[in-house]
Amino acid sequence: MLTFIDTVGEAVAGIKDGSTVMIGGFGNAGQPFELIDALLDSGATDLTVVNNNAGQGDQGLALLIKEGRVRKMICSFPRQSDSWHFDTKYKAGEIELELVPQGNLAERIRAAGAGIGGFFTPTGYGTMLAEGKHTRFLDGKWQVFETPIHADVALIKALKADGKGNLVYRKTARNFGPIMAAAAKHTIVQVSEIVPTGALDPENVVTPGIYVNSIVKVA
Amino acid sequence: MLTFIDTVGEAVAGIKDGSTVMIGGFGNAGQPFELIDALLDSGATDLTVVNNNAGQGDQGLALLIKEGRVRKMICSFPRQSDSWHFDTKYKAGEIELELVPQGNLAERIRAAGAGIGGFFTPTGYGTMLAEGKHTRFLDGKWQVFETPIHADVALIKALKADGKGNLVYRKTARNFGPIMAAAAKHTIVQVSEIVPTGALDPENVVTPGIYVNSIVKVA
Amino acid sequence: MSIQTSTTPLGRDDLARLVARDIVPGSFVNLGIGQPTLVSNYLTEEQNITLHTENGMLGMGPEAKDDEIDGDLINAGKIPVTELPGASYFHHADSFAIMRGGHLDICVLGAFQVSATGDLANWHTGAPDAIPAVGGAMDLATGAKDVFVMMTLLTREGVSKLVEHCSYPLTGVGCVTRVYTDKAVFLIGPDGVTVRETFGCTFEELQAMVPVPLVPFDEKAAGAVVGV
Amino acid sequence: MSIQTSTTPLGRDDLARLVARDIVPGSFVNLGIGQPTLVSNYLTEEQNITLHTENGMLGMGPEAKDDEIDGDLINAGKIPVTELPGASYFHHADSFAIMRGGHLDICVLGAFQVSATGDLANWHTGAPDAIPAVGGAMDLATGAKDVFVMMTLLTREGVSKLVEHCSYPLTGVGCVTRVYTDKAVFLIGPDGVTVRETFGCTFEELQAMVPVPLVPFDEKAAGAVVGV
Repeated sequence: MLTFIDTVGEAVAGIKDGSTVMIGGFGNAGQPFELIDALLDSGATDLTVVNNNAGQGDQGLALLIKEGRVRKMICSFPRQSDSWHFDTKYKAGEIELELVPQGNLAERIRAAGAGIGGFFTPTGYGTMLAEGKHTRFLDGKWQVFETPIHADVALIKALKADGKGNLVYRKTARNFGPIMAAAAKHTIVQVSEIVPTGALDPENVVTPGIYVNSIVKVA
Repeated sequence: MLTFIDTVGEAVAGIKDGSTVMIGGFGNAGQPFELIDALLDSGATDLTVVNNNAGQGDQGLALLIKEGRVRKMICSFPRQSDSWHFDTKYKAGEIELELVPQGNLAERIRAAGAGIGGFFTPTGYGTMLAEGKHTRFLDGKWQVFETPIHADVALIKALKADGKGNLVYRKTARNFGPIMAAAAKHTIVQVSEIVPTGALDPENVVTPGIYVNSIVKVA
Repeated sequence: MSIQTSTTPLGRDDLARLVARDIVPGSFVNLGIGQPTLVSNYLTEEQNITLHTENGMLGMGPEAKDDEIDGDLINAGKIPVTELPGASYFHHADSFAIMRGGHLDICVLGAFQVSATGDLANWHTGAPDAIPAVGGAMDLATGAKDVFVMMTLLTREGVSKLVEHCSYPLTGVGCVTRVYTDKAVFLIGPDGVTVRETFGCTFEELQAMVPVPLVPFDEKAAGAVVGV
Repeated sequence: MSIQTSTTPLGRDDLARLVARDIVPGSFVNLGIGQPTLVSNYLTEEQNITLHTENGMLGMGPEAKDDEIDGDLINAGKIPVTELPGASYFHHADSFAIMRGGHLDICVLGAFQVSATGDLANWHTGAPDAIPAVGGAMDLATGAKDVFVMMTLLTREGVSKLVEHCSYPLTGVGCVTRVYTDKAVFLIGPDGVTVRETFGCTFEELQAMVPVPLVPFDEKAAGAVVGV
């Protein structure tokens, strides 16, 4: 059921301690800063967060990590020049890390949304990231078995939503938004603009409204 | 390497006997009739054809089947009120049928394009279409192992192409086009219009030109 | 309180109206080919139901008439349809991801048989000379959150289509949650088959027609009933 | 004919120019973060190369300058870039499907080590206190049709990075087809490591630096060489 919500605080109010939360964005592009700030304010803790990175600088996901709200990160690229909050927590043993090749991260999220129980991929075969995983020789290559990543909640950023919850994005800020929207039980979207139903060309809708639960406009 | 070709005859000239050919379309919507007619004229035979259906009436894929060019159909819904050419061949034992649930057909084609060696899906579990297949209990459900469907050639229909081979489609004629374009070694597209590079909005491209090899404009 | 809510069996249109009424507002729904398509005639604007067609569209409108007909805009039954405001188009893998990923609230399907545990048989008669054709039936059966079946309760020969075990080839295992028939509405849950209401027969008359133990709705604790 | 084509080792820019020259016109290419990014400076318009960035774009243009900078338009290194005519955007799963499905003609990557059989190590030093970060390296290594590595041949300590077996954690097994270094270009194929050309050293001098048996290009039957 789709709801339009006035404030980011109300939008994230239902996120429980211990939830798995997918957060869109690749670096800062597409990162839903206002929703993350609201999640920080909500006090929710013991979270498992799925994001490509583990926060940059002193904003967004980095602050959530700094404040100790994140029990575990599932990501592909935590270490960056400005990932100091993650680095500190990780070295102190205060945050768990599941490191996933970026394509496996994307495909595992897609699998969750598409009802795929698991799949084989050549990525990672023969590396330490495939250690202990089931392997099989398929299509002429050794492949590794990977499982879907489901989430309780997805927080994503889009450019526009219409009255049915259909979304369009902007340039490379699209990144994880569409697949996370499909993989989470409850998808919360911050948009720059809400347009009347019928204003988006049906050929150009990227995320159909069926994947969207809550929409909040952010100035 | 992308080529713009003047006639459908030249476009299909390289298709060899014994090829696996994906043909876009769901019913008549999106079916590349002109390319299929050219394939018929080319004389290529002993083909394995992947399409949702097995031809309607006395046109397109139905004629290819009638003329005995199709050794095997991989499809989800061969039997229709006007699938008389397939029906005759099938009852005479002159065509092989691999019947695949429609969602498995789509997902197996997608897997081929995406480099997935196989996947588990609940669809078909406990039915005769999963007999003899590997099963596993995943995500709380029994699931069936399915493998990718690769092709030598895809024949698809789009609305417009630009100079880079980027494609957009029209309404429900989109259907199998994008996933077949990615799953075949060589993708041949018939379009209604060729527009200058830059005329398609990058946000709205459905099939990026990387998946397209030959484009022919059909009046 | 009697669970007999009609003095006569329901016709196809009355049954479609009943199914339509039972669909929760705001739902995303796929209506199968044939009898289930009738349901769309009785959905109200206030219900704000979004129809999915597996060939690649959400927001499907009514059947196209006259100059609305467009060969590029068809439903899963290959019938020309229309597009409503707020519609969207997507390719086949994305369309089936909607179904298989459990995002549809309800699909309504026809059936040859439904078993007491919700097994569905609706794609193949099993006749040795039949040409099999499955389409999206198995994906819908296993993917939607709720699978409603619409069928006549009895075959032309008077045999119940609600059975202990299906004799026709299965479409899906344990997937059906409700069965709407001309003679009764059945709820299928972990505790067995509950009869929500009967049409033109009493509960006892219904039980005599059906080779599956039935429980009338009003004898059950409401909390134990699935799908109401 | 000597395979020494330069009297001095190549600088980073000369090496980038060489890689750019070797890319077949019309190719779809992904340039890794760091040194490989330099290659884009030497691609010509006539080559008609389409650049892919794994965060969701084909048709990436040069780095954005001044008022071109747009936070929503970045490359995999999170650097603002521009969009060329004929570009397209897609989500992350579709973007990695391009890589993993074998649709990229070439990716160019940096490396810590490459083995004689084309194993690549470029994501992790293996140091026990290092924070691991893999990004798209493994997907690129296993997905592209050809994987070109750009690196200095020797470490600062003078140890060859072309090795019999990688001591660093692997990124991919048997995936590298060519290695471009300041001292030589190596072709890796089923028959071993062929030296296509050397820079500032003879074949014999090169062999003395590298603990892997090398074959000079002109001694091989052209048909047996992979990747030329």
